[in-house]
Amino acid sequence: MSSGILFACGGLGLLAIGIWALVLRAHLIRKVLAINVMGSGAFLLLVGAGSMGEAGVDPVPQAMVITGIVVAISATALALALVLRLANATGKPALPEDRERDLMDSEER
Amino acid sequence: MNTGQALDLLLVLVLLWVAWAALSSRDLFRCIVLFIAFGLVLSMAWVRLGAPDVALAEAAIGAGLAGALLLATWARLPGKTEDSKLDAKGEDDED
Amino acid sequence: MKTRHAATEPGPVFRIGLALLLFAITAGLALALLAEPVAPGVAGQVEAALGDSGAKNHVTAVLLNFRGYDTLLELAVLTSALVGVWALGVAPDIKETTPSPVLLGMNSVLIPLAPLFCAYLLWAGASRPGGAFQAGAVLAAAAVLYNISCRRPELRLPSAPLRPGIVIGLGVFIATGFGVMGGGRAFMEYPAGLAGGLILLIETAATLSIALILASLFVGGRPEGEP
Amino acid sequence: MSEWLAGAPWMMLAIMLPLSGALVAFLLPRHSALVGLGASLLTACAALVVMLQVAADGRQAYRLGGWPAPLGIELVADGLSVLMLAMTAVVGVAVSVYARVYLADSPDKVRRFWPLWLFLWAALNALFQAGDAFNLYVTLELMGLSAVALVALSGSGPALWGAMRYLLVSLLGSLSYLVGVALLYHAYGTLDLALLSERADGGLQLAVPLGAMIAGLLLKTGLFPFHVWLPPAHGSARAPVSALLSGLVVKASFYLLLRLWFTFTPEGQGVPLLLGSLGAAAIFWGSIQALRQKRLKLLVAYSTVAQLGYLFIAFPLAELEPALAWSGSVYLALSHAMAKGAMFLAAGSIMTQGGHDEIDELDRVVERMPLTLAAFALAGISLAGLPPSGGFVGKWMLLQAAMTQGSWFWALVIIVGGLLTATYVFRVLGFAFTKSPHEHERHDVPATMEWTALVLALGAVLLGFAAPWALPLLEGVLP
Repeated sequence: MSSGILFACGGLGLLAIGIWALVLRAHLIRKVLAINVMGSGAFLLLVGAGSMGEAGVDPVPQAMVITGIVVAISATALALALVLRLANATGKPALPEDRERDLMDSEER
Repeated sequence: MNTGQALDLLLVLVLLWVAWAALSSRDLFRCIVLFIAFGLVLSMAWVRLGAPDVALAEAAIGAGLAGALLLATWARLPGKTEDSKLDAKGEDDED
Repeated sequence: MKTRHAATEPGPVFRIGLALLLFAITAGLALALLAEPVAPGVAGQVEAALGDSGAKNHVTAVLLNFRGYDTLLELAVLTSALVGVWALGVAPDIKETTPSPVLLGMNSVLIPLAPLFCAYLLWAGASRPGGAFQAGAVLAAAAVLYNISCRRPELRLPSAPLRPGIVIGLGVFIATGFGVMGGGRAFMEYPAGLAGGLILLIETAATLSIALILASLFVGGRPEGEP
Repeated sequence: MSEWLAGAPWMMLAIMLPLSGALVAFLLPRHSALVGLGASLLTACAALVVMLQVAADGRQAYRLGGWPAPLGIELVADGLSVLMLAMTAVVGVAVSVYARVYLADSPDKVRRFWPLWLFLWAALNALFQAGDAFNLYVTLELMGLSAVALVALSGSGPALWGAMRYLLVSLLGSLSYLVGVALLYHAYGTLDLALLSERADGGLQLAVPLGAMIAGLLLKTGLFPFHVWLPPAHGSARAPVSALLSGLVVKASFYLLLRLWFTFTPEGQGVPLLLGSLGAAAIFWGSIQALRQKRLKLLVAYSTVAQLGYLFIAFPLAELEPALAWSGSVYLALSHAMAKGAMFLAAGSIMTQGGHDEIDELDRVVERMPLTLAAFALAGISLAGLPPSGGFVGKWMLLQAAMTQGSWFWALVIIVGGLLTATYVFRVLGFAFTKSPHEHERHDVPATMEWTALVLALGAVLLGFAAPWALPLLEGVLP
């Protein structure tokens, strides 16, 4: 099954897109989305690379990805709870150095 | 290149495009909805990779619950006027 | 407003630099990916040991037996995230809303179906796709649906059994790990004949905890009155 | 009975005891302090028994689930692991005793502190004994999430954004590590570190994943210039939490970096030189920033940035003098954990006493809390590397490694860094003896808090005498 390499490369693309957005977007929810996209890229790389050989489907990367998905939702939930507290405390869902930046919020326009 | 591989290529391209759109749209609500769509496309990718267990987990947790969490946080951000959007779009987590 | 933003946004030089850096990183990773693997994965060994694992589904066998310790720590991650969210403060309230009748109608069908689907996933996980995490997520999704379509938006879980429910998954996992240790067996070394039953026990407890934790994470804070 | 005790799987217990303790502490919030303290003592005992076992019989391994390595997961403890376990046990017990008193004024915070801290301890012990690359990823995440939640526990604005930034950095670092794990598994078909070390043959297949993992860990360790997240997080958390973060958590990612380095022994001189230079830059930048801080806890946090730099000086020096350089670096990590823990605890006592931590308003604090000031000064002695402290032993070994190979530049960095450290420590001590023009509120500080900091600081100084016993443990671990 040679599609593995295709998905693995797609995973690399997702990683790059995620880092790009993580660095450039100021809004914290967007940063959380970016981390999640990066995580999905890493998972795709794991399983995609695991199914590149002729040996058939390897269950170990799949188990690792299920573990990874649960870890990702845990981190996302904690991050979002923090974003909410931060936004309520400071009025803006952004880190202090980014408060003046364009948060690309609908009401910012 | 056979049909299966063409389909896979298409899937990867859609996946990258949805990810890009979810991270660059100016409307945060749209971003989150696109992110949920991203999770659903990704779970199709897991099916194509022969990983139905991962596909189920991705659809239920990665797209469904993460999406619900994101929408709830978005609705609770200060300065929101329409909280009802949360309910209008809450169905995305029923996978 | 616009001009002030423009002054603080990263400039084009920064963006081009970042793009080049990302291109280099991606290219490096791709080169490593395309190199010929030195050794195959452990798929063959999983296949060979599957008979003793107590599960017919390869992924379940890896998740709950061969690499069960990873799954145990992963449950700890999930639990610690909830403890962290609860430590941040009480749950924020959502303003009362009137959900659409379509949603209410759908929910009256979907919510009763969720426990059924959950039970199926849990039971199917031993031999077919499914398992504790998917089942727990479905149950949590039902709770979330109930939560947002209810006229009183707060998910009023009675707080007394909430904590035991949250820790029971990890608690049963650890207790089973210790429980099988007699007769020279290691932590979490399930006896071959009992493995299937023990895995189902662990998964059932884990499903309950995962559902409660995910639903509580959606609520976004500790219930009123919890310390 | 004693045979059964000796045969008990202490390595596994060192992880499962704090984990179970966290669950019980969460389940019984009203008794969490009691449960937490009990679990802390048990965990520390388990860790010390593991150390004694390794000291007596050498490397230990434990098969979880009874499955051998490539299929299952093995716990592994060698000399380096047990030194880290012991460091965690000593600092952990001190912080537990301190926190029980320090947080007593807000019972709710106590209840939230204990489960998180025990989760963190379980993650640390699991990380130090992990023999599996993916299992290490899970422990890294458990450590990161519980540490972030602990920072946010203080609830103040700066703590919240410190925690948020810390979380983003921590997740980015773990993901970078995970990408490395994915590529390693793809290339070598196993996640077991021992097997990976046998199969890894160099080339791009090894260099790229190793680079990704090391980059992620540098981010999590906070090496200059990736340190920007560190001072806000460490400086704004509650004092016991700061002690844990600065003393233990950054050491855990450094430990993992060393472990990977020892497992794969990458060749080439470019990366060690780069790491060493960044370490030197960290020493200067961190020290200068520490000198410029107005708040005591931020000064101590910037001091962490500087002292972490020392740990990386070993990389270029290990080229010719591996034994001296690595032992020096590990010993510095141990003594920094104790000294920095003591310093943050002392800073917490000072904050409790005066209600603030402005350095130039310390207002003759030495008269009111001589024990705490003694703790701060003793910890400062170890940080600056004066004999007979543990810091002295570590820096002396690094210095020796530099001198024997004639690397005067590194020797100079080590010496100047020590002088800078002494300067910022004395700056604090100076204000502690000076009367401030303003009046400040004064509160009583429980004696337990003062004594815990002092005992930990004394430990950091006396650690110098433990070197003849501790350093042989590292034989056979270092490349």
